[in-house]
Amino acid sequence: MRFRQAIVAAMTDEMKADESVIFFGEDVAAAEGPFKTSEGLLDTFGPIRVRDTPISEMAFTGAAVGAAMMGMRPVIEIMFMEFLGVALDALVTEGAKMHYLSHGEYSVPMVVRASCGSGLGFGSQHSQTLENWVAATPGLKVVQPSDAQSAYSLLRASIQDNNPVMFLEPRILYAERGEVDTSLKMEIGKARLLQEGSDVTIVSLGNMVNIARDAIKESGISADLIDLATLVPWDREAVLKSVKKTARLIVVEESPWSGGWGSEIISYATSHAFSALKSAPFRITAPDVPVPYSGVLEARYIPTVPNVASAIKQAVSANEVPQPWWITEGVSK
Amino acid sequence: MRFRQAIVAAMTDEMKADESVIFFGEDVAAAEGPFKTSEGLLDTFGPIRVRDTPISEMAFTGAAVGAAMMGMRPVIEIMFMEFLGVALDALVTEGAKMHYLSHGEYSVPMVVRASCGSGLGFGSQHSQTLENWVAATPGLKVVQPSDAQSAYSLLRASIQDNNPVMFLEPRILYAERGEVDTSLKMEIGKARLLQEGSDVTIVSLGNMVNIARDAIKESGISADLIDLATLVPWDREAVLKSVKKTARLIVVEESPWSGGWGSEIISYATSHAFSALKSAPFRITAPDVPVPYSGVLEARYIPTVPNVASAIKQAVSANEVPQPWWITEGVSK
Amino acid sequence: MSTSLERRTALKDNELAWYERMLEIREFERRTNELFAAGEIRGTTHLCVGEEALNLGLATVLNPDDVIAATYRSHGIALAFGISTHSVMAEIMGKSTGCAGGIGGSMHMCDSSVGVLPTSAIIGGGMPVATGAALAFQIQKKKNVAIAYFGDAATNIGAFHESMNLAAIWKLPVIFVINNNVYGEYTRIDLSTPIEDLHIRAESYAMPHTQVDGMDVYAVQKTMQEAIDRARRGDGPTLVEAKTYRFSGHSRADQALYRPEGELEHWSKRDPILVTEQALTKKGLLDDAKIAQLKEAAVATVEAAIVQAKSDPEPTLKDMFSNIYTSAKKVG
Amino acid sequence: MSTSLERRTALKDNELAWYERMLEIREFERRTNELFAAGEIRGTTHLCVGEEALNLGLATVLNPDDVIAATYRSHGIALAFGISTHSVMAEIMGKSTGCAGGIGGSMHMCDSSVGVLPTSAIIGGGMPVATGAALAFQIQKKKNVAIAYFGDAATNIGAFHESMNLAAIWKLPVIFVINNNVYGEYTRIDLSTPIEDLHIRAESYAMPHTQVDGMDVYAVQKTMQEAIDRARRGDGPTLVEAKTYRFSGHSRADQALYRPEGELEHWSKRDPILVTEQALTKKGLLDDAKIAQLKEAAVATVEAAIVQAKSDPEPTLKDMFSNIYTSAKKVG
Ligand SMILES: Cc1ncc(C[n+]2csc(CCOP(=O)(O)OP(=O)(O)O)c2C)c(N)n1
Ligand SMILES: Cc1ncc(C[n+]2csc(CCOP(=O)(O)OP(=O)(O)O)c2C)c(N)n1
Ligand SMILES: [Mg+2]
Ligand SMILES: [Mg+2]
Repeated sequence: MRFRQAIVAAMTDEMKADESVIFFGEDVAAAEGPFKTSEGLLDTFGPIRVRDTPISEMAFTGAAVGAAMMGMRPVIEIMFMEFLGVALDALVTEGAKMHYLSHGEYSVPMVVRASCGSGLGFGSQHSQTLENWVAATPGLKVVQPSDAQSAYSLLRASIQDNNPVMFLEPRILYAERGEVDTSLKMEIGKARLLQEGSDVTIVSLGNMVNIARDAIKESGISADLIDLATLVPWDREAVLKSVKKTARLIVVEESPWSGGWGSEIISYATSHAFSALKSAPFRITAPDVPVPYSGVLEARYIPTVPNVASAIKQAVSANEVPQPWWITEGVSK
Repeated sequence: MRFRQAIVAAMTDEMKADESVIFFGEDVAAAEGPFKTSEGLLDTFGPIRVRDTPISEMAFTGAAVGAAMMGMRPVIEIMFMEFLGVALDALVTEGAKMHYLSHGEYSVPMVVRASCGSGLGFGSQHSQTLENWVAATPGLKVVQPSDAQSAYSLLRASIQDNNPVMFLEPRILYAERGEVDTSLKMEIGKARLLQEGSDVTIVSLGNMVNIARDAIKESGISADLIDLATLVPWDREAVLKSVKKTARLIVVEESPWSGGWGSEIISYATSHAFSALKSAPFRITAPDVPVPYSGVLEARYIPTVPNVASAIKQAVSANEVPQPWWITEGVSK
Repeated sequence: MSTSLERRTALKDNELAWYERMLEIREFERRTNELFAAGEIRGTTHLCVGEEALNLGLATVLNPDDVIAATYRSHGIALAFGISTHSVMAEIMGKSTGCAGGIGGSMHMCDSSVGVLPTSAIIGGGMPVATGAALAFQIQKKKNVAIAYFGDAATNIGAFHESMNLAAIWKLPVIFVINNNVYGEYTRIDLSTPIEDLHIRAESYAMPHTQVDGMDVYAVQKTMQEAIDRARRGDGPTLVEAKTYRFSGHSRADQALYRPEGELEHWSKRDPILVTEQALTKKGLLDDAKIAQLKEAAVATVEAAIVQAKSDPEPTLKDMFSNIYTSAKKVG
Repeated sequence: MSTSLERRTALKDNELAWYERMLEIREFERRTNELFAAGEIRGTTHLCVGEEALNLGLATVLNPDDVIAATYRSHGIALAFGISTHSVMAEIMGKSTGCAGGIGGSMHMCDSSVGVLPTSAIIGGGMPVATGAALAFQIQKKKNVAIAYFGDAATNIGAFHESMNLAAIWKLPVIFVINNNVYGEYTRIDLSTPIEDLHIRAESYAMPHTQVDGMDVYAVQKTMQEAIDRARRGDGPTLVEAKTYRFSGHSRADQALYRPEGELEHWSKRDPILVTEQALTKKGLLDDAKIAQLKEAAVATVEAAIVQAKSDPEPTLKDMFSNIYTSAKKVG
């Protein structure tokens, strides 16, 4: 099934299993979601549990917090991750801290689904991944699937989790197809070792996992490919284990060169597996620019397969850290 | 003068030098600021240029963007950094992208001042540093002074900058005194090498710079102390130069263990000075918890001088990465 | 010692108990102010002197399983709703016996047994939360109501607008209560807000609205009861503007020197303690001797709470790491 | 080729030019839709079919040094305000000759020479920005006005409320214009908003407000002129609700199948092109032959723009790295 259908399936199965699961957001009910990620939900579960909201991200994100505290399990949809910029308070400063502030008396089992990422020509205000807005938030979990299977299994796990979960959906994957075994459970906080190799550990997240996979193939290098899947709390054990085996680490990410999530991985792994490292770990990222609209430019915004492949080769064969393409191609410093 | 007086002085000097500089925020005019960071400004510059706003962070942050585009140089005050959670859109998604989106036709010379940080018993919604909300934002600069001198010189530089600048003021420093040479200019993007040594590079920011300084003294270790001062764009050159000299790197930060800004420094330095490193670089951070109110707990929230000192010693004498205190003391994993 | 729930239930149909609770709040705030000045309380405090009748009016018409999302100006709400003087004082002192284990502090009161959701220190933070609690009640077919309780100046924040609209369109059992105490921090409401009667903002959402004398506990009860009935009937939200006055400064050491001359004196005549005293005296429930006796009792209660809180244990380092995340999976 | 400013000035006192511009916009949107369907435009587009009279009404009463902060539904505003068909089409096609260099796309039009601030793709994004532009005008003692232009459904976002209040309390020369085209995405406004006449929300800010037939360019001009005069006089902001209808779907390939039966037909009678045609015919400025001729001309203009835009160069990689930050220090 398609990635977006996996979302629908996970929602459907959780809503069937537990009638405290409710769902709301802009145009998610009657219109079945701007990206068709809620096809059939209104029909199946009715207008009490599946609701269209006014354009009021602050109110409906905060409403999810309140409803969760009163025993519901709300899932909400933030159409584009950027829209959380008008509602960050409700999730990060209220929702994520309620359990702590109530000394454990209330919990907040809610999921904020948001589409994210570039590649579709939506321009600079509708194309970022923005993990940094939510990453350093004790009390919040952050999940990002990379294919239909993980979308299905991780969304179910997120809805079942008793904590607030930010669930980031790479928009470019919605139409992608993949096998989905609905009996397969995945745990939040566990990385997926997608392929095993000996010479380098590649850590990635979301759609970049797919780029990394193709790049590994193109490079011909034997690599561990780790799909982090959960960014908070991320699977330190899995990454350390792999790095200690391969002695090399590369993170491939869609976030900007400055401030992206990959530094967290490199930093931790370096601190804790330093002596195991044969060469310098490094990140392959987007550049420090707003996402451009133009198709030719946007195609270069995210790390490309050839770029990642050649970086992997250089890292393994020469133990070198490649310069980002914008430096080697002389377009920026 | 006190840190907060240095803020007042910088505001005064810039408002005198350029009448397009205006200032607004909640209770900044008649009441002269909740932290007395605008003493005398209303008296000196009058109610047209110095204004109290309604409690509407979204509107007045966005209004600063619009006023800046029309030729003013607005400075606004966000009383506690957390309040940007209701206004992030205006700064990050509108303000920081306007120059790009207008293809260079408009620029946005504005400064968002916000107090930040823990240590004063303001509880979990009024005590964070939250650099992660703004750090990965191409188009925005992020500055954080560590003493009265840098508060003065960097605020002036920020107001003179033609780009939007997020200016983070460690609240706990407002009452601290320090020498201020008003003729001293500091550049955004340049780190301050506060003391020189041979055995380790300590990189820090904001109030943690002061903790790091005391800790270095207590440790008796010979260290370079780098006050980053600007987080975006940070001074990669200064850090690399120092690390290549000392061969060791420690970042001391107030942000949480997961997702804090320090990973950016460790990651970049590791990638680019790997072979120079004698031992594993590491971060000393706050734990992954919301800031607790209790005085005894809050005192342990930020890295303490003894903790940092012993970490420095362990790093230099044994080339080891110390465990965070919450692990060694057995209170958390 | 009585539980929060018992202290709440004790208010039922007991007018004298309302008066006693108001005295307790007043004395609590007086002492809190002293302790802050003496450096025995850190951080910040926001006193609710002048708002006691409103606090009691709410606590007495709501059921303990109704909920309220209030603000940092939280002591009066906490005490009126049933949390003990000791538990509130211990919280303000950051002790492990506090109602939030000393983790929250003055701005963050909480007690699920009497429906006090963690109070928010962010303007507008509680409004969507109350709206969501009401959504849960609606879906669960419970007859409960949720209260969003906030200040006059908070009516200028975006979350007010969004929450009111959402509550109206979904006909949720939530009541938005403006505690119009005339000031937002150091700024009179007329300097930040171009209208005088804040409750008319409900017109933007076709929501019923009204104004009430927040100094008169009976008036508050009557008005709130109507709104609560409407909500429980399924007829949706109401906006209630209660006119009170902030007799103290905004927070910490604020002396409120920015008050226009005569304003404080004017409002002093409507001091809710005075107003209640007069009403109860007229009803024959109070006389001067009784008043003096109850005031002494309040002093003693609060003093005892302070003594106990002071000697209570600090939270442990483990407490700092507790309640960040809850058990990973739902039960069942 | 004429500049944006020339194209703007050409509208002055030239009723026929308004009609021609409306035809141009209509044809532009028709072709944009086709090109999107054919895969020649990527991302998304939001058509403004049905809103041409409103677009022209604004462009003709504002001065070129007034400014407008509009939304992603931006083509009509851009064209009416003077940006050329070529430059708008090139932007939508992501070409370096686009009004934002191909960096912005369909949702982000901009031209400082005619006061078109970068349009925002975030609901509510432009309202505070317009408010701030008006603040600058007020401080600079300029007689300019700023327009915040947004949709009906955008009146439910927090920024609407905050901006209106701020503009009112500071008496800023800003006019909030609701383009009430009946829908927010796929949802009729009555399903998200509990009032019918959106402009009454101005009462919450003691702000003058009015409703106008957005299908009638003369009515728009008259209403806007009053608001503009008020603003230029220093008497503060106005909320104007223009009633239009979104003849197209929301965006991309939306067929708007959710419309109630008969609605489209009902509004078709008020199609702004038709309304203008009738008015001008009555005035003797148009007849059937002239109409046909002008329509053909619009087709030709747009076709020429498309042809040129298609053959225009793509932006270079250097363009991607330009205009992130501007020169570090102010001049002088
Ligand atoms: C979003 C946000 N902005 C600003 C503040 C700072 N602040 C705390 S209390 C207050 C005044 C609130 O006034 P009002 O709503 O009338 O409530 P009162 O304090 O009078 O009870 C302000 C501005 C805040 N806590 N949150
Ligand atoms: C904060 C935010 N929330 C949601 C959206 C998604 N969105 C784009 S257009 C739209 C509908 C807006 O309707 P309206 O304000 O009536 O304007 P129209 O599109 O009809 O011109 C929505 C919900 C957004 N861009 N920004
Ligand atoms: Mg108030
Ligand atoms: Mg609309």
